[in-house]
Parts: sequence; C-alpha cells; structure tokens
Amino acid sequence: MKGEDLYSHAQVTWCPGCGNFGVRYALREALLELDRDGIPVENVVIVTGIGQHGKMFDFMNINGFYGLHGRTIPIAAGIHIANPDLRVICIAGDGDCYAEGLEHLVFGAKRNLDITVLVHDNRVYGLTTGQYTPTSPFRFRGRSTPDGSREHPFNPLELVLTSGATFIGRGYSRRQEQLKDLIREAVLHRGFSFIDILQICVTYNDMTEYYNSHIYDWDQDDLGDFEAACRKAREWDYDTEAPIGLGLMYRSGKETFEELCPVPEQLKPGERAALVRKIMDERR
Amino acid sequence: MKGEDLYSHAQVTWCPGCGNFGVRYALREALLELDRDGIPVENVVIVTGIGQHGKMFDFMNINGFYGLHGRTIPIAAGIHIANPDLRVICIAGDGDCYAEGLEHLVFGAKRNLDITVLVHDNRVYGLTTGQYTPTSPFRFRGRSTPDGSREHPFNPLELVLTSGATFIGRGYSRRQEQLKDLIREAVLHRGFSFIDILQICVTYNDMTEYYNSHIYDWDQDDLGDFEAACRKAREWDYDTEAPIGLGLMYRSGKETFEELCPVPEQLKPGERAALVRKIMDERR
Amino acid sequence: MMESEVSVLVGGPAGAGISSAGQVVAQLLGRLGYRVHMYLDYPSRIKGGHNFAVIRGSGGQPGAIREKMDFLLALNQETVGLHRHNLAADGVIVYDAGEVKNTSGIAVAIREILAEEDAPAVMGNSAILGAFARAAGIGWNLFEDVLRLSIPKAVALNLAVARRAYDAAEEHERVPVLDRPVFPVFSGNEAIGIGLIEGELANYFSYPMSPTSNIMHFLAGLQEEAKIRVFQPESEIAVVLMALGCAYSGTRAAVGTSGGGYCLMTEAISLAGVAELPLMIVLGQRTGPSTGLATYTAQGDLYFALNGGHGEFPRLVAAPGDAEEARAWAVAGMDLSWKFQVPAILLADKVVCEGMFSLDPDKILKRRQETPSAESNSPYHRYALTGSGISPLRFPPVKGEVIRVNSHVHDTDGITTEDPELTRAMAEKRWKKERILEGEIEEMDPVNILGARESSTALLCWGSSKWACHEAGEKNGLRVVQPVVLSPFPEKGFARAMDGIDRIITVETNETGQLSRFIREFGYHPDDTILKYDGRPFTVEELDTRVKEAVS
Amino acid sequence: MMESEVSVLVGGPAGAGISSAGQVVAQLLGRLGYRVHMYLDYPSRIKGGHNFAVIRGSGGQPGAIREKMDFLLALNQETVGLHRHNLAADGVIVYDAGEVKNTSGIAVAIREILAEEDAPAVMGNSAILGAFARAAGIGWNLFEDVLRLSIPKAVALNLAVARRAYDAAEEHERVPVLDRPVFPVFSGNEAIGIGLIEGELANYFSYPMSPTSNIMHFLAGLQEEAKIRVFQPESEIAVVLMALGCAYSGTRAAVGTSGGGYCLMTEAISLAGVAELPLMIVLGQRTGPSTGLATYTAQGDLYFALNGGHGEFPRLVAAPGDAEEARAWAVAGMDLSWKFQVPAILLADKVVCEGMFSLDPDKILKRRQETPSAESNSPYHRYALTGSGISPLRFPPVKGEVIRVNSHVHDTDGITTEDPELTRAMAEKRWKKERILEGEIEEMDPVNILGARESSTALLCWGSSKWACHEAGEKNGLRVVQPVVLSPFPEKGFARAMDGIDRIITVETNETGQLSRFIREFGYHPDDTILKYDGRPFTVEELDTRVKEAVS
Ligand SMILES: Cc1ncc(C[n+]2csc(CCOP(=O)(O)OP(=O)(O)O)c2C)c(N)n1
Ligand SMILES: Cc1ncc(C[n+]2csc(CCOP(=O)(O)OP(=O)(O)O)c2C)c(N)n1
Ligand code: SF4
Ligand code: SF4
Ligand SMILES: [Mg+2]
Ligand SMILES: [Mg+2]
Repeated sequence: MKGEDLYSHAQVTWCPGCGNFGVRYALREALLELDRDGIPVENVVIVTGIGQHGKMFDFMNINGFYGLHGRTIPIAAGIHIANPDLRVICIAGDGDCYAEGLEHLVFGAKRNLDITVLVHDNRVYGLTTGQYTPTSPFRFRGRSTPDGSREHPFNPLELVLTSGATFIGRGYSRRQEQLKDLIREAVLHRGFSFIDILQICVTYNDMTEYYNSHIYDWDQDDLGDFEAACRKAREWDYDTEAPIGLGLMYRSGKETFEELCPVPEQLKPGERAALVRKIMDERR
Repeated sequence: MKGEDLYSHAQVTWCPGCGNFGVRYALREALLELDRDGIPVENVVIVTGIGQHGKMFDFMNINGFYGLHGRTIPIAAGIHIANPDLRVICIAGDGDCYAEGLEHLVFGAKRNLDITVLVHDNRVYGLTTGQYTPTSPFRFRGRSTPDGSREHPFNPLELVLTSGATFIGRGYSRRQEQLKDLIREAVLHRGFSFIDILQICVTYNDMTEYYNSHIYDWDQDDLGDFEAACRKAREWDYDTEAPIGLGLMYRSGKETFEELCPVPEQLKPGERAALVRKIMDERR
Repeated sequence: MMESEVSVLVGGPAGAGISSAGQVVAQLLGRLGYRVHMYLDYPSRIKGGHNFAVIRGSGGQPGAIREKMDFLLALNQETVGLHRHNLAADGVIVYDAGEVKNTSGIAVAIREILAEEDAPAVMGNSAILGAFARAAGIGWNLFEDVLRLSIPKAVALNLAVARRAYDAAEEHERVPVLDRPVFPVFSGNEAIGIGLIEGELANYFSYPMSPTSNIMHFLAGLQEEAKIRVFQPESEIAVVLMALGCAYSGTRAAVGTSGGGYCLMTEAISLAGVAELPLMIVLGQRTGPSTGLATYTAQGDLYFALNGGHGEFPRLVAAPGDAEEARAWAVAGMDLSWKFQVPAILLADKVVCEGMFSLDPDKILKRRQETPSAESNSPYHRYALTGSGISPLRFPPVKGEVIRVNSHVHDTDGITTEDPELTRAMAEKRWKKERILEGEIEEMDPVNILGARESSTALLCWGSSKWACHEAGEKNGLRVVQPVVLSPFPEKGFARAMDGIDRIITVETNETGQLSRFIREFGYHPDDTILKYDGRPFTVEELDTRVKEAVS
Repeated sequence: MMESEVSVLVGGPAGAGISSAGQVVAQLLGRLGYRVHMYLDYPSRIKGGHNFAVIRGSGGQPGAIREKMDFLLALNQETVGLHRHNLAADGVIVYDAGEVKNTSGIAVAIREILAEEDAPAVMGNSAILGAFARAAGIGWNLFEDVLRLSIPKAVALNLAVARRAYDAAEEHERVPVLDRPVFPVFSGNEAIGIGLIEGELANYFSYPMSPTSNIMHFLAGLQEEAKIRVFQPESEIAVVLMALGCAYSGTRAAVGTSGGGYCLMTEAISLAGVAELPLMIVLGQRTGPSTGLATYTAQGDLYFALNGGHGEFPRLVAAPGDAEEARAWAVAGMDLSWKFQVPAILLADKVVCEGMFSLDPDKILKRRQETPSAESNSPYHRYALTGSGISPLRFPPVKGEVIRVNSHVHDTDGITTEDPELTRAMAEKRWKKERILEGEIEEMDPVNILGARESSTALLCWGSSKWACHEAGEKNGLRVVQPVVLSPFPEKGFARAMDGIDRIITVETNETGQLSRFIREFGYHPDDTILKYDGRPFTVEELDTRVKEAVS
C-alpha cells in the first residue's frame, strides 16, 4: 500500500496552510505503519464529528462514519462493542468533543473504552467561522465574543486523566513525525487513548509562532506514574504562558470495557426459537 | 421564621429512612441561618433535577424551578445571570448530574458560576428503581446490571476540582449539622460551590454501615491548597476501601462568571427606538 | 359475577408488592382459561402512598378494565376508601384485618400470620393472595404452582404464609374454569423484549425511563440465555448513537425510552434517516408535556414520533394495541428497519408497556428478512442508486473496500457532496424505499378491524385504546378501525377497513386528537372526537358512555 | 436591462469577500431607489472553492432571484464557467484580468492595482466593485459613501483600490435611478436581531450553527449599545435551558439554532409548554436530514417545528418570508411568548436568514404587550386558573410569596400532583390560552395575499417561497396565499384569504409537501404540489415554468 492510496479523490477544502493537512499526513503514515505491522487498513474505522476536522472523513480513503457534532465517542463505542476486531479512531474537534459532547469524553475515559480519540484542538470553531471554544484562551476575540470571551479554558489533558483514560498524549500539527508515532501507539494501546492535537487554524487562530516558541518534548521515563502525569498535564493550562510539553504523557494498563463485556456469539435461529418457547411456557 | 415554614404542605413521598430527609433538614436549617444573616429566603431559588432528590421542590416552601433530568445547572445559570441577587441552589442527583447532564457540571465549574450545586449522591437511580449510576461501585447489582455493572465509578470531587470549582465539599445525609454548615458556606461562597452528599438510599443502596465505619472529618487547615485538595479528593475513589473524608475540601477565590458579565441596565423604550432608528439609518 | 368475566383489584402501598400480587392474580386467571389484562396504577414513589392493580379475566380478549370488581384485595385502608364504589353488587372485599377498618368481607389476619411464620412484612401480599385464591374457589395445587413460578425468592416461606391465609379464608364465589387453551401472560414490555430477541437483537441500550425501563430489566436478566448485551450508558444521546454504531458494524441493536429521552434522540434519528442506518426505538408514551405524570399514560406523541428529527426521511412507526401486537411489531420493526435501512419506532404507551396481556404465542407476523440484493456488490457503493432505492449493506472489514456512512448529503460512495442533482437523487432514493416499504406493510395486516364489522360508523383508534374501543364497538354496533402502522401509512389497507363508513368517531387518550388530525391528510374527516387526558386509560364503561353520547 | 430591474452576480473563491462585495452591490442598488434581494451561495468551507452572490434590484419587492444577470462580476474562472449562461443578452462580465481567461467584457487588472496600492489580496473585491460601479454608471460619490459604510477596516486603502478600478473601467449601461424612498438593506438574521432587541431582549444564547449564527454575531457586536448580553454556552441544551432560567427570573431571552440544535432543544420546549415559560427560538432551516447541506436551504422542518417536544401544548410558530416579516414576527414572538407564556418559534430558512432584503423601517406590527392581569395577585398562585387561562406572572424575589415552576403536572401553586382532575384542568387551561392567542393572531394579518388577488386559483406557500410565488402569481394571474403564522393556525384569516379559490397549488422547497399536508387538517385539499429539494431556492423563471406546467 502507498500513502496516496489512503487519500480519497475528494477535493480538499481546508484553507491553505491549515494544520489539518499535517494531521492527515500523520494519520496516513501511522495507518501505513499499522498496516505493515498487521493491522490491515480495512480494519480501521474513523468516526468524525462535524467541523473542519470532520472533513477528514471525505479526504481519507478508509472506512468511516461521518457522525454528528460532538458525538464521535458513543458512535465509536457502538462500533467497537459490536465488533472489537475493528480499530476505531475518533476524529474530533475541540468544539465538538470539549463543548457539545464533553460528557462522552469523560465516560469514554471512565469506561476505558478501547478506542482512540484524536482531538483537532485548534481552539476555535473553525467551520462555523471562528467562535471561542472550551480551550480558547481567556478573552479570545471571536465572532461571538468581539470583546473577548469571559471564560478561562479548561485543560483537556487533566480532565481525561482524572476521568480514567489510560493513554494520554499531546501532539502538534507541525510535528508530524511525533504525531504519527503517537497515533500509532494510541491505536495499538488497549484502552482509552486520547491525543490532544494542537492544530493550527491559520484563518481564525494562528498560534504557530506561540507554539513554536513554547513546545518541548516530554521525557518518557515515567509514563506510568500518575502523579508525574498530573504535573505534566498541569504545567500548561491552555491559558497562561508556560512551556508546552509534547508527546506521550501517560500510559497505564487497565481492563477495558470490551474485555468486561465480551461479545457473545449470537444464537442460531433454532436456539432463539427454543428460548422464546421456553419463556412462553414458563408463563402459562 | 420557623423551620416548619420552610416545609410545604405536600405529602412527603420518600421512603421511611431515606437520607433525603436529612438533607432536607440540613437545607432548611442552613436557609434559616442565612435568613438570619441577611439573605432572605425569598431571595433563594432551588432548581431541582428529576429523581428522588428533585422532590425537594415539592417538599420545601421556597422558590423553585422543577426542571429536567440532568439540567439543573444551565437553568440555574440562566436564573442567576438574569438576576444575580438571587441565590440559586441546584438540588441534583447522581444520575441526574453525573450521567445525563455531566457536561453542565464541568462547565459550571469551569466558568466559576456563582451558584451552589448539591448532589444527592445515593449512588443509584432511586426514582427509576435502582439502576447503577456513575458513582455506583464496580459490579453494582441493579436492575439493569443483575450480574454487576461493568464500570468503575468516577470520582466527582476530583472531576469538579479539575474543572475549576472554587468551593468543594462532601457531606453525609446522616451528618446533618455538618451538612447544614457546608450548605450555608456554599451559598455564601462567591463562585461555583459543589457538595457531593453521600445520601443514604435505604431501598436500593443502603451504605449506612459502610459509611458510618469509614467516615472522618477532613482537617480544614489547608483549604486553599490545590495539591492538598487533590490528595483529599483521591483518598477515596468511590470504589475501593478507604477512609472517607467529610466536610469542606477546597475553597479558593476566583472571578465569577457573573462578575465578568455584569447585567447591563436595560434600555428604556425610547432609547431602544432610537437605537433601532440609528441601525436602520446606517444602512441606507 | 358476569359470565366469563372476572375483575379483581389489588391495592396497597408502594413497596408492598402490588404489581407482583396483580401478576399472580393475572397468571391464575390465565391458568383458568381466561384471557387476561392487568392495569397497574401507581404514583411516582417507591414506598407508601397507594398503588393498585386491576386484573380482568374474560372469555374474549380484554385490553381495558371494567369499573366493577368481583374481588377487592385491600392491603391498606385507601384501597377500600378509594375503590369501595368499584365493588360489584355480589363482589367481596378481601382485606388485611390489621390495616383495614370498618369493612366487611373476608378479613385476613396478616399480621398474625406473618408473626407465626416469622415472615417479613413484604410477604403480606402472599397472604392476601392465598385468601383470594380460596375466596375465588381456586384449588390449592394450581395456586401453589402459579405462586412458585411468580415468586422467585423464599418460595417455601411465601407458600407457608399463603397457605395459612388460604386455609383461614372461606370461598366466596367460584371463578368458573373456561375450557380454552391457556395463553401465557406478559407485560407489553416483556413482549417487546421477546420480540426484539426474535428480531435478532444483539445489543440493547437504554437509559432508565418509565414506562420502558422494564424492557431493559427484562432483557438484562436474559443476557446469558439470549446471548445479548444490555448496556445503560450516560444518556439517551449516547444510547441512540451506540445503537447506530452497532448498525454500522452490522449487528442489530434496539433502544427504549419515553418522550423526554426521545427528544434527545431526535438528532440521531435524523442521522439514521440520511445515513440510511437501521435503528429500532421503542417509544413508550406517558402523560406529558415534559415530566408530566411520570407513571401515567397518554397518546400524546403521535406527531412527534412521526416527525421527530429535522429534515425529511422515511421511517416506520407502528403503534401496537396490546402485548401480542407489541411483540409482533417488535420483530417486524427489527426486520424492516434492517431491510430498508430506516429508523423504526414502536410507539407504545404506559398501558401497553406496563399492562399485562394474554398472548397467543403463535400469533406472529411472517418474518421480513433482508433479501440479498441481486445487484453487483463490487466495487462496493454504500449508497448505490438501485431500482428499489435499497443499497446493499456491507460491514467493515471488507478487504479492498471502503465503507462510509455520512450525515451529510453524499454520493454513492458516501462522500460528501453539495451537488444539487445528487441531493435530489439521494432524496428520491430514500422515498423510493418508502414506497416499497409501504407495499410490504400493506401485506402485513397493518389495519385492524374490530367491533361490529358491518357497521357504517367507525370508531377510529390507535394503540392502547384498541380494546376499549372493541368492546364499545361490539356493544353499540360500531365498527372499530385501528391502524397499527402509522408510517408509512397503509392507505390501501385503511381504505379497505373504512369501506362503507359514513361516520367517523375517533377515540384517543390525548388533548388534541392527533389521529383525528392525522387521517385528514388522507382525506378522512372525523365527525366526532372522544378524548381523555387525565393520565388514565378509558374503562370499558366510561368509553361505552362516551360513545353512546356521541352516537345519540 | 429590463425596466426597473437589475441583476448582478459576484463570484469568487471563499475568503475573497464575496458576501461583502454582494452586500455593497445590494447597498448601492438600495441607494438608487431599488428594492433589493441578495442570495448567497457558498459551500461549507472557509477558503477557496466557489462562492457567489446574486443581487437583484427591482421596482417591486424582490425576494427571489432571476436567472439572467446584467452584470457578472468574476473574481475567478469558475464564475465565468459556471455562470456565463446566466448572462443577459445585453449583460456584461466584469472580471479579474489576472484570474479569468478567455472572456470578453470589462477586464480589471486587479493584481496590478493591488501591487500599485500595496494592498492585500482580499481587497480585490473593492477593485471589482469599483469597476462595477463605473460600468453601471454609478457616480463615484455615492459609491464611496456606500463603500465607507460597508467596509469598516482600512477604508482609505480600499477606496484607493476601488478608485483605480473605477477610473480604469468604462461605463457599460447606466442603472437608472428609481424615484422611490431609499429603504435600508438587511439580512434576515440582522432583521431578526433588530426585532429581538425591539422585543426587549436581555440575553441571547446560541451555539453556532448555520444559518442562524449571524444573529449571534450581529447581536454580539451590539451588546454595549443595546445593553444586552450574548453568550455562547457548551451546547444547545444549555442554550435553551439558560433562556428558560432567564424567563423564570423575569428577563427576556431568545435563542437561535438550526435543525440539529433544535433537536436538542425539544425536551426544553416541552418543559416550557407545561411550565408555561416564555421562550423564543429562531429556527433557521437548512437542507437535511441531519448535517445535510449545511449552507443550503430547505423548508423541511415545518412539522418538526409544530410538533417538536413530547406531549401537547400550545406554541406560536411564525414563518416569515423576508427580512421585514422576520423583524416584525421577532418582535411579535417575543411579546406573545411573554404574554401567553408559551414557546414561540420563528421558523426561517437559509434564504431568509442569510439573504438580504430591503425593508420598510416603519412596517412593524402593533406591539402585543403583556396586559397586567386584573385578577388578584396575593396570595400568589403561579398557575392560577383564570378565565383566560393566562396566570399572572411574578418573579422572585417576592417577599412572602413562593414562586414555583414545574415540569410535572402541578396544582395552581406549582406543586406536583398526580390527580386526574387537576391534570385535565391544567391541560384545558393551556388550550384556553391558545384560543385567545389565536384570536390575537387573527388581528395581526397572519395570512398574506399576494399575486393576482382576484384569481380563483391559489398558489399556496410559506416562508421563503413567498416572493417567487408572488412573481409567478402576478405573471400567471394566480392568487398567492402565504400563511405567516402556522400555529395557532389562523383559520379565519386563512379562510378569508382562500375565499373563492377552487384550485390550490402548493409551492415548497421540501420533499414531502409539508404545508400541503398540513392544510388538509383544516379541510383544504391541494390539487398540485410544486416541490424543490436540492438545497436551492426557486428562481423566478424556474417557478414560472413549473407553475405554467401545473396550470396548463
Ligand atoms: C448539534 C449541532 N450544533 C451545531 C452545529 C454546527 N457546527 C458545525 S461545525 C461546528 C463547530 C466546529 O468546531 P470544532 O468542533 O472545534 O471543529 P473545527 O471546525 O474547529 O475543526 C458547529 C458548531 C452542528 N453541526 N450540530
Ligand atoms: C431525559 C430523561 N431521561 C430519563 C428520565 C427518567 N428518570 C427520572 S428519575 C431518573 C433517575 C434519577 O436518578 P438520580 O438522578 O440519581 O436521582 P435519585 O432518584 O437517585 O435521587 C431517571 C433516569 C427522565 N426523567 N428524563
Ligand atoms: S478555518 Fe482554520 S481549521 Fe478550518 S480549514 Fe481553515 S485553517 Fe483549517
Ligand atoms: S428509593 Fe432510595 S432515594 Fe428514593 S426515596 Fe426511597 S430511600 Fe430515598
Ligand atoms: Mg476547533
Ligand atoms: Mg441517585
């Protein structure tokens, strides 16, 4: 398989320079590596939200469910519960996953669902033309907040860590090699894998310079240490000036939801009829 | 004002022995004290969810909004944004506030809305006859999980702490004096006040003995210390055996949402007409 | 006692097992050859207050209750106070002597019996049942048999309690045995659960809500045996989207809720519509708007069931009038939803869901399985524009194929488009499916004709008003027409059922006469509307009176 | 150029300011005395691709576009490729010489002009506008005036760019000045925002969604001046519940959304219904189902607007056909929703919301203020059973009174009840309000009569199809009837408007003919249905053809 095979023929409609190009590239490369490593691409399903991130559905040439704004995770849960052989990747947005559908993120982590969630965190509603999101900095001037927003952002890494996620990382759309590795590892991880991707939105929230001058790579020595993960997560609160760590932040082992709820082999028609007969007979 | 005045004439329909009686008593006593301290009871509004907790609406004789399952917080936000002189108390359930409407809890905390949230955390869906909730222990046997639930609970205190709440405590329906103090302080606190109330459900999840043998009072020396709060919050994870701290856990000062969005005095009819005329004239 | 008719009311506080007691009575009457219906009336509380169950056995199928009781089983004073006027002239009150004062009838010394057997208070209902069995002349062996099946825990102790009461009571009037095959008795919720299993359910998702929570409870208890999974997620939004995820993966799922939860599902119903994903929703109506009366009934959501979700797309809406129909249309809903890749709504209400009914185990519609499409499958086009509008379904993983479903307007591969021609073509594809679905529906007896078939006046009803109408129809010589399927509306079947009708009276438990308005779309103009909107179903007598007023 | 008619198309990639350019053209034509309509067509992307705006000026009110353009302003090759066939015989193409090849007309050397002025690429639209102004014979002063008002940033540079292009271009055909009062030009969204302010809005809540996001943006920019607050919460669920919280506190709020967000609001609409809380929702329809075509139009949610939310309760639904009506009914919706304590839905669509229209600033309905109830207020009963069904509204804090609103069935004090009599009484109270509301509506000209009034054939339409129908009606001698209010349906006004009609043709941009089905409820049976469901509105010519086919 070649990289090109993983891109669809659909015309790409992101703005020139949009960070989503980088994410797409990283995703494609990760899928290629996974394919080589024995996870064939037809076993992968992406579930996308509604937003610029969601267009990944059209631009990739892999199985996909283009869902609703904010609802990638329950859809992915359903797909994976029904067929745990599939590798399900949510392509979510920050408006999508941190505002409209935040509850599902917490519950996905809580259950340790064996899926991967990539949040294209451009810290703005891109497709609806630039309103503030839960990760926009305080006083963000967008179309709904011309005088600056009145909310401090929350910290998604801290939130999913608290909620029980077992694989947590942060990527950057301009660090595609690292992002590719993160995605590959996330898909391979058994349990809830979460990557907040600092994705550049050149049109509404171009943080390139800021990120370039603040990022560094987390050391990877203490990945299983919850306290260390807390510290890493809190170093930058998405609001005030601080170094921005990139890479894998936390990884731990825990029984997954799917392991706790194994798929039973379905009854055969005859067995089903016999069961119904039995239920009926017990009531007369 | 007498305590009795704060109870309505409606017949109380909780089960005998239900922890909600204790919560009701504590709420009443807190309101009496607040009234004495200059917060008249007509300035208080309770917003209730749907569940056994929600019946507080009928059983109290104070202003109330009996809302929807899971949605106390946005209703309370609207009430308070419109009239910040009111003291708004959400009477929520664990199913209500931690499952159906979890996102609002996180956003209430994030915005530091100046409201109080009391969660009647009986760790079961009471009114719908005993299903597991997000705080039910792992393997809880309820009507939807006769073989035990497949989810570990999350820890609500940790979650709201991470989300930005500025007043966090834990009460117990059998510790009414302490609970009363917590509620009073919560109402007085400027910012998002959250109390998880371990409320006994005698019918579906009677944890009385367990709680009685595990509770202790948190020391109150380091209330502003975030790290200490984290430690306290994590001591007991609602799942595994551990001491259960009670009382105020964390308190800090932060600008509230209402302070950031002050209520403008409304235009007078003439001013409004003049504004519209101006807008019209600018377009021709 | 009327011929082939017996009515029993059991009343007591919440928590005293009134529902179980009622079920035992229902089961008993069932074993005596009666067709049975039970209506359960309870407020939204767990303990105390006043609950009551009315069980009616009849030679014909009863699906509504009568007002006069042959037996009044009273575990509290309220039962007598509130229902004494419901006692038939030759009826009898069987009561807890310790709780009920100033009454005559058969007193049961429950407190003493429990003390003697060292049994807990909740077994009081076994005592009253024992006394009832004796009063009704039911043999101990049959009674013991039924009690054993119905009461899973502490059987011996319950039996001992019941036996004491049985022995202490006297026979009042023997309930005659009917010489008819014994049908099992199920609640509508159980019948729906059975139907879903027959419809190849793999996953059931639900968030608790009256009156459908018991579907979840029933199926949860069957998980092992039926090889299904039951899961209760964080909200109805998650519920319905998990079901759609399963559909994409190729396994059947269903969900259950009531109006408030359905509101939260509408966005996903619309998604199922455009993405052409199968989806099975059981919508149990209760008294609205909003939280309304959480444990009472209504038929207030017909239009919402038909129109919930934005945009336009075909859907199946079937409104069963009893447990038998609920089971049948649960199966059909699963099958048709998969075959046509459309959302299906089983529109029930509290009376159907939580009421109990005898059902004929063999009364089941012919299965409507997916017919494998003859059209070529490779290269695969998820939204291939076929002659029928139905595109072949495949599920990941398929080597070499990409399987896409999309909430946007899309091309045949599922890729988003904004092209006007494709927009139109895809819309027309979806309505093509509907025409074919309607054709299949027409073959499935989607409109019931009951009552006095020869009449030229029709009582028109839907859902749970079915049997009350049937009886009023028989009594007053009126034809009863009950469309079971509301969407796609079986115009042909309905026209046949309405053949020769020159006067239409609609009967609904709602405020605005929704069916009455709805059928105007098809050119039928009701002359009268009989509505009830206090949360309670029509009793046989009440409807009879209202019908007489209307036709007079 | 036809008499008193001019059509202009501006096309270019997303991000090039096509919408602003269109607005300048619209403003210009407005200043020349034309009544103006602009339709904006753009895919769901931020940069690149192809956007176009069609601006039509006319002596009468245009609310639909024509197919033939007098001026085609092309910033990209697609504009010419896709729209060349739209050029009128005597029309002219004004184009960016650097982008557009192989065409004739007025070439504008945009690249060179921008380079000379050292202006950024986005100012290309000022250049093309300058050239257009010259080509249309519009004086520089007027043009400068309009440009200044429309382009808030870098005015001098934009003017310099425009001036160069203006000077370099030649006049093609002078657009005649009409001797009529100049009306301001607004988008429907802006007009709604104005109406909400006039309706005493204090808080506007919204979660972004096409086509209503611009109401939020418009109001956000006016927060200071209008003394309102605009807030964007976490979801539509939070949006609508915050609005209900405000209502309880006694201040007016409104929300805006589209179908997907409306789905999430339905549970709260039902709550508003039973709790009798005022609620104002702007529902801007777009092509569904589900995400559908996010930036295109449809009239697919009439039934959903009428029936969203479980249970039954009165609501106001008004569907304006242009900005003037949108403003008027935004005010009326606010007032009536407060007076009657019911949810109000302003049902618009993309064409009304994002389209631009001239409006008469003085055309506004008589205010329908709350009339203070004569009935006694103390002790206060939130749900007092008054003769009108309307209970007096009070808001906390009130010393000595307890103010309760409740999603359950409740007594007059708002305390939960399960009593059947009260259940019935409260339902009847709500419908009483509706009858009075309907009476008020009947006085508010709720049904428009347009086209050829004397005809006995009616073109029946609603919402954004209004003006296309009007033109088709005038041309083909047909009466046009447009109910603006759909709920409570103004039966009397509609009957008057339909007086003498013997043939009905409905015109809607949806798949199933929702209005056509809906009016059957009231005994009107359309003979023909003209539907369009490709996301685009009817053009004047298209509808004319379809109408001719139908009547022939
Ligand atoms: C229920 C619902 N509400 C609102 C929308 C409108 N909507 C589409 S995209 C979007 C914002 C997307 O922002 P984000 O998730 O951050 O994605 P981005 O475009 O930035 O990638 C919104 C609000 C919708 N499609 N559905
Ligand atoms: C949208 C919606 N879904 C479901 C319900 C049904 N419901 C009523 S109460 C309840 C559970 C209440 O549990 P909890 O919030 O823990 O309250 P408790 O009864 O334990 O106090 C549910 C699910 C509802 N009213 N609305
Ligand atoms: S608006 Fe931002 S996120 Fe969207 S395509 Fe453009 S650069 Fe990317
Ligand atoms: S069920 Fe539990 S929570 Fe509900 S009233 Fe009874 S004891 Fe209280
Ligand atoms: Mg974003
Ligand atoms: Mg609970």
